[in-house]
Amino acid sequence: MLLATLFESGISIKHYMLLATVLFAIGVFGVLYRKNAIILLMCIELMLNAVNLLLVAFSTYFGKADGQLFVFFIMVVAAAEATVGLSILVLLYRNARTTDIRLFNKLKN
Amino acid sequence: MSLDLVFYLLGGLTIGTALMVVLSSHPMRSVLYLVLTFFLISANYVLMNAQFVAIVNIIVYAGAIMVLFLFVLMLLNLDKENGPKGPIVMTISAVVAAGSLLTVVVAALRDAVIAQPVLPANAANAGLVENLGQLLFTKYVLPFEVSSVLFIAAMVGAVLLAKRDKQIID
Amino acid sequence: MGHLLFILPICFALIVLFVPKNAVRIVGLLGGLTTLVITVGLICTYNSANGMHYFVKQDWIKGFGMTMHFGYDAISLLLLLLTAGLIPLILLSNYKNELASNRLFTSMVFFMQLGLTGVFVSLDGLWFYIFWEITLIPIYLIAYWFGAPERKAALLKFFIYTFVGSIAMLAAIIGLKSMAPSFAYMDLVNVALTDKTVAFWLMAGFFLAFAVKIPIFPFHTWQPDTYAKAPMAGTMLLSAIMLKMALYGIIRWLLPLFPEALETATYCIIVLAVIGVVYGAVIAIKQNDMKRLFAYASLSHVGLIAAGLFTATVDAISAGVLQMINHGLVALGLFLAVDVIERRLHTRSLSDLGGIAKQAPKFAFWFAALAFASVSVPFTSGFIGEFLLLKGIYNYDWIIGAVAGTTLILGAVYTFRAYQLSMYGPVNTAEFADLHWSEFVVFFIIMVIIVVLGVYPAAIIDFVKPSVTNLLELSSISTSLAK
Amino acid sequence: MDALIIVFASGLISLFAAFSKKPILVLSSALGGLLLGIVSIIYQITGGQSFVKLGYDGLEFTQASLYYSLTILVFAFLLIGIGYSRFKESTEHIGEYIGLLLFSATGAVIMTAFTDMFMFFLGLEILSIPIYVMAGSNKHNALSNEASLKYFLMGSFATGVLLFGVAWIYGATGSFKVSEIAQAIFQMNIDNTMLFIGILFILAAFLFKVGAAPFHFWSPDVYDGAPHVVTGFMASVVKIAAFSAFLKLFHEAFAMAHDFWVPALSGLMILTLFVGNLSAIRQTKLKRLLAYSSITHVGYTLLVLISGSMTSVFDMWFYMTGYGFSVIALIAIGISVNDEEDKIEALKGLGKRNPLLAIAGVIAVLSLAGIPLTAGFFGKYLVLADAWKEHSTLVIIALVNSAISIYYYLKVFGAIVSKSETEQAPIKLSLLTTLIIVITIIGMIGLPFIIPFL
Repeated sequence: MLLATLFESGISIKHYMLLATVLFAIGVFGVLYRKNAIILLMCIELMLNAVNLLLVAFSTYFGKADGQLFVFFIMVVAAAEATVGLSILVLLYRNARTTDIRLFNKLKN
Repeated sequence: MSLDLVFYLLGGLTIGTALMVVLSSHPMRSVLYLVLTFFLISANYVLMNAQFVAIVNIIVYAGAIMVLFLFVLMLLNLDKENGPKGPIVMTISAVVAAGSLLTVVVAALRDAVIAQPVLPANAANAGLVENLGQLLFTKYVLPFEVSSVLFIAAMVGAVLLAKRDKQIID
Repeated sequence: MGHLLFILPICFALIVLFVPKNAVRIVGLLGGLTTLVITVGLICTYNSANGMHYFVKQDWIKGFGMTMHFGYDAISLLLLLLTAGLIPLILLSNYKNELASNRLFTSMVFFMQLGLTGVFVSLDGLWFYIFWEITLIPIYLIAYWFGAPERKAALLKFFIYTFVGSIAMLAAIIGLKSMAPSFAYMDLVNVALTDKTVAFWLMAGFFLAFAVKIPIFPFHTWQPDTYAKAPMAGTMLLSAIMLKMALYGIIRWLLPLFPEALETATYCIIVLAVIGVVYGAVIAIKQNDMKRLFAYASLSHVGLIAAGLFTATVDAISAGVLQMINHGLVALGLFLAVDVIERRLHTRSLSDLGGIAKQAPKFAFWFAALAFASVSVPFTSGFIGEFLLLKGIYNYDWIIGAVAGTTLILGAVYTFRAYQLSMYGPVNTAEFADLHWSEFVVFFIIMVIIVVLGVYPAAIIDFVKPSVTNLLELSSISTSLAK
Repeated sequence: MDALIIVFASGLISLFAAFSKKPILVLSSALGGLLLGIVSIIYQITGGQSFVKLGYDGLEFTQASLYYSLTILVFAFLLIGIGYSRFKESTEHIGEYIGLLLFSATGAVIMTAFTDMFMFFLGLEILSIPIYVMAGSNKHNALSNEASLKYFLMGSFATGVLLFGVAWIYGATGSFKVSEIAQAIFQMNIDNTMLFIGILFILAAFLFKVGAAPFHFWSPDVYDGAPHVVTGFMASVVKIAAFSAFLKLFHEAFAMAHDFWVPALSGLMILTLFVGNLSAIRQTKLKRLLAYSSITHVGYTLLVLISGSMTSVFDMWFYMTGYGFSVIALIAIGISVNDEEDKIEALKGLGKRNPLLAIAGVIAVLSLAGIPLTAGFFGKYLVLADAWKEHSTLVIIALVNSAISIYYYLKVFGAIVSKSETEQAPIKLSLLTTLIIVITIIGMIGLPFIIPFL
C-alpha cells in the first residue's frame, strides 16, 4: 500500500481535478478543431477518460467504491458508442469516400 | 517527495500525449498517442490505488477500443490524410472556447471547498477487485444487467449500419 | 334547456356534413330555426328577478381552478337571440347562392354559432377565452375557402391581429386567476386589485382583445380589407354578430372586473372610440367600393356603441344593447343589399352602378328602408338607441358628445350617397332581376323587427335594465374591494 | 418494471421474428409487446402491484414515472405502427428497425424512473444509441447518413459533457443518488463552486439533448435528414424522456441550488423561443418546420423547469403528451403524402385526397399553435399559469412568441385546407394507419377531458 497515502502527501485532490480538467479541455478543443470524424471520435473518448480520471480521484479521496463502478459503466458506454460511431463512419465512407465532416453539409441549405 | 515527482511526471506526460492526439496531422499517430495517453492514465489510477480500474482501462480502452479504431483506419485507408486545414477563424474560436472552459473551471476550483471524506475502515481497499466485484454483483447488479440492453442495441445497430446490402453487391 | 344551446349547433354542424347536397339548405335552415325556438323559449321562461341564471354550475378541474359555469342574464339572452335569429337569416339570404348548399360552409356556420353561443353564456374566464378563440377558426375557414381570390394577405392580417389581441387577454386572464381561487366569474369579480399598475395592465390585456375585434380606432386596420375579401356570408357573420362578442365582453368582463383601472383610462378610450366614429364616417364618404363603404360605416356605428358602453351608466349600456341588436340587423341588411347587387352585376363599385331603382323597384324600396334605418330616423330602432348613447356620452363630456353627434349627419351623407349613386342616375347596367323570394323574406323580417323595436324600444330596454343594474352593482362591489 | 422487461423482451422477440421473413410477425410481436406493457402500466397506475420486485433502489416507478412511461409506450406504439408501411419496404432489416426502436423505448422508460446517476446515464445511452443508428437507417440516402453522423457526434459530445458534470456533482456531494445529492446540497455552504460547475455542465448537456438554443443547431439538420418515423421518435419519445429525467434532476437533486440555475435557464429559454420561432418562419419543408417548432416548444417547456411549482411534473407530462400527439399526427401525414422533397406545399388538396388526414392535420396544427380545446392549448395554459406568479415577464415573452408562431402554423394550416392546382390521386390508408390517426385525434382533443379523472 505504498501509494494509498497519495492524498496525504503533497499532491491533493485538487491536482487531479486540474489534470482532469485540462484533459477534458483538450478533448473539447479537439472536437472543435479537428475535421476528421474519426479523430473527433477519439477526442470524445479523451473527454470520457478525463471524466474517468476525475471520478477515480474522487472515489479514492472519499474512500468509496461507487465512483470506480461508475467508471466501468462509462467504459461500457464508451465501447458501445465507439462501435456505433465507427459503423456510422464506415457507412458514410462507403457512400461518400471521406470522413471529413466539412463535406457533410448537404442538409444545411 | 518522490510521490509528487511521480505525479508531476505522469501528469505532464498525459497532457503532452493528449495534446499530440489532437495536434498530430497523421490519424495513425493520433491513435497511437491516444493509446499512450490511456496507459498514462492507467498509471495514474495505480497511483490512486485503483488497480482494477487501471487494468480494465488498459484492456478495454487501449486493448479493445483503440484496436477497433486502428482497424477502421486501416480498413478505410484513411492514414494518408493530413491535419486540419480549416479556416484560421475556426481554429481561434476552438482555442478560445476550450481555453475559456479551462479558465472558468480552474478559476472556480481555486476556492472550491471539497466535502471532507468520511473514510471508512476499509477505504484503502476500495479499488481492489474483491471489493468492486462484491459491489457490482450485489448492490449494482441491475445497472450491470441493464448495460446488456445497451450492448445488444449497439451490436444490432452496428450490424444494421455496417452490413452491406445485397442490392449494392449486385 | 340551456344545454341545447351547445348540443344543437354541434349536432347540426355534423349532420350537415353527411346529408345529400340538395338537402343542405333545408337542414341548415331547420337547424338555425330550432336553436332560435330554444332561445325564444329561454327568454320566455327567464325571470329577471333571479339575476344570473346558471344552467351548468360545477367544478371541472379542481386543482387548476377550472370550472364549468355557464349561464345567462338578460344581456346574454338578447345576444343569444341575436345570434340565433341572424344565423338562419344569413343562411336564408344565401339561399339562392351555391354557397348555401355547400356542406362545409353550412357546417362552419354552425361551428361559428357554437363559438358565439359559448362566448355569450360563459361565466368562467377560461371558457370565455376558449370560445372567443374558437370562433376564429370557422370564420377564417369561411373566408379562406369562399372568399375573393386575393384574400390570403388580408386574412393573415386579420388572424394575426385578433390572435395577438386574444393572447393579451389570455395573459390577463391568467394574471387575474393567480389572485383568485378559480376562473369562475364571481371569483374573478371579487378579486381585490390593490396594485394599480397591475390592475391597469390586466385591464389593458382585456381591452386589447376587445379593441381589435370591435374594432376601436387605431386597431381597426384589418377590418376593411377582411370585410372586402371575405364572402358576403363571412362579412355578415363578422359585422353582424362577431364584433358583438367584443361589445358583450366589455359589458360582461371589462366593466365589472376593472372599474378602478377604467376610471383612469375611460376618457382616452372614449376619445379613441369617438375618433373612430368620425374617422369611419369620413372615410366612408369617399369610398367607391360599396362593401368597403359599409365596412367603414360599421366601424363608425360600432365606435359609438363602444363609447357609450364605457360611460358605464345604466341608460347608456341598455341603449348599447339595443343598438347592438339594431346594428346587427342593419349591417346584415346592408351587406345583403350589396350582395344582391354584386350577384347580379358582378361589381360593387359605385362608379359602375346606376339606375337600379328603375329596373328593380322592390329592391329599391327595401334598400331605401334599410338606409333610413341605418341613419336612425325616428320609428326605427336606431333612433332611440343612438339618441340614448349620444346622451350618455354628452353627459360624460359635452365636447366629445358633440363631436360624436356629427355621426348623425355624416352617416346620412355616406348612406344616401351610396344609395343615390347606385339606385338613381342613368341606367348603365345590364338587366337587373328583382328580388328573389328568399332575399325578400330576409329584408322583410329585418325591417319588421327594426320598426317594431323603433316603435316600442322599451321591450328591449326594460328587459335588460335589471341585468345592467346588477352588473354595475358588481362593478361597485369590486371598486370597494380594491379600496 | 414489468413494462420495462416486457418492452425489452418484445424487442428481442421482434429481432428474432425477423428471421421468419414475415414482416407482419415482427410488427405484431412489437405492437403486442407494447400493448402488454401499456396494460401493465395502467394496471400499476390503478393501484396494482408490480410483479417484479426490485432489490435495487436506483429504479423506482412512482406514479409520475408511470404516467411518463405510459405516454412513451403509447407513442412508440403509434410510431412503429405508422412506420410499418415504410419498414415493410426493406424486409431485410425490419427486425432491426423495430427492435432498435423498442430498445430505445426501454431506455426512455428507464429515464423516467431512475433515482441514481447510474440508471440515469445508462437509460440515456440506451435511449440515444439506437436513435443514432435509426437516424441513418435510410442507408443509401446521403442525407440520412449525414443526419446520423451529426446526431451521433453531437449526442456523444453531450454525453461527455454530461458525465463531466456528473463527476463534479459526485465530487461536491460524494454521492450518485438523487436523494443524497439533494440532502448534501441542502446541508452544504451555498457557494460551492464544484457544485456549480457540475450543474452548469449537466445543464449544457441537457440543452444539447433537448435541442434548446444555443445548442440547437444540430436539430433541424438531423430532423430533416432522418426518416420520418425517427424524426417523430426524436420529437416525441426522446423529448419526453429527456424532460422527465432532467425535471427530476433539477427539481429534486438540484432544487436547493435553485437560485443558481434559474436565471441562466430563463435567459436561455428566451433565446430558444426567439431562435426557434424566427427561424421557423422561413421554412418550406415540413420536417424542418417541425424541427424549429420543436425548438420553440422546448422553450415553453423550459418554463416548467423554471417555474418549479407543485404541479410541474404533471404540467410537463401534459404538455409533452399533447405535443407528441400533434407531432405524430403530422409525421403520419408526411409519410402518407410521401412527397419527395417533403414540402409543406405538398399538403395542398389533402382534404380531397383523404379527409381524415386533413382533419388530423388541422387539429395537429391548431394544437401546436395552442388554439383552445386542443391539448396544445391546455398544455400551454398549465405551463404559463404555473409560471405566472414568479415569472410573469417570461410568461409574457412566451405569449408574444406564441403570437409570432401563429404565422407559420397558419401557413401549414392554409396549405392543408386549400385546394391543390393539380389533380392528385386520393391517398389510401391502411387499416393500421387509420386507427393510429384516429388515436392521435382522440389524443389531441380528448386529453384535456381526462384530467378530472386523474
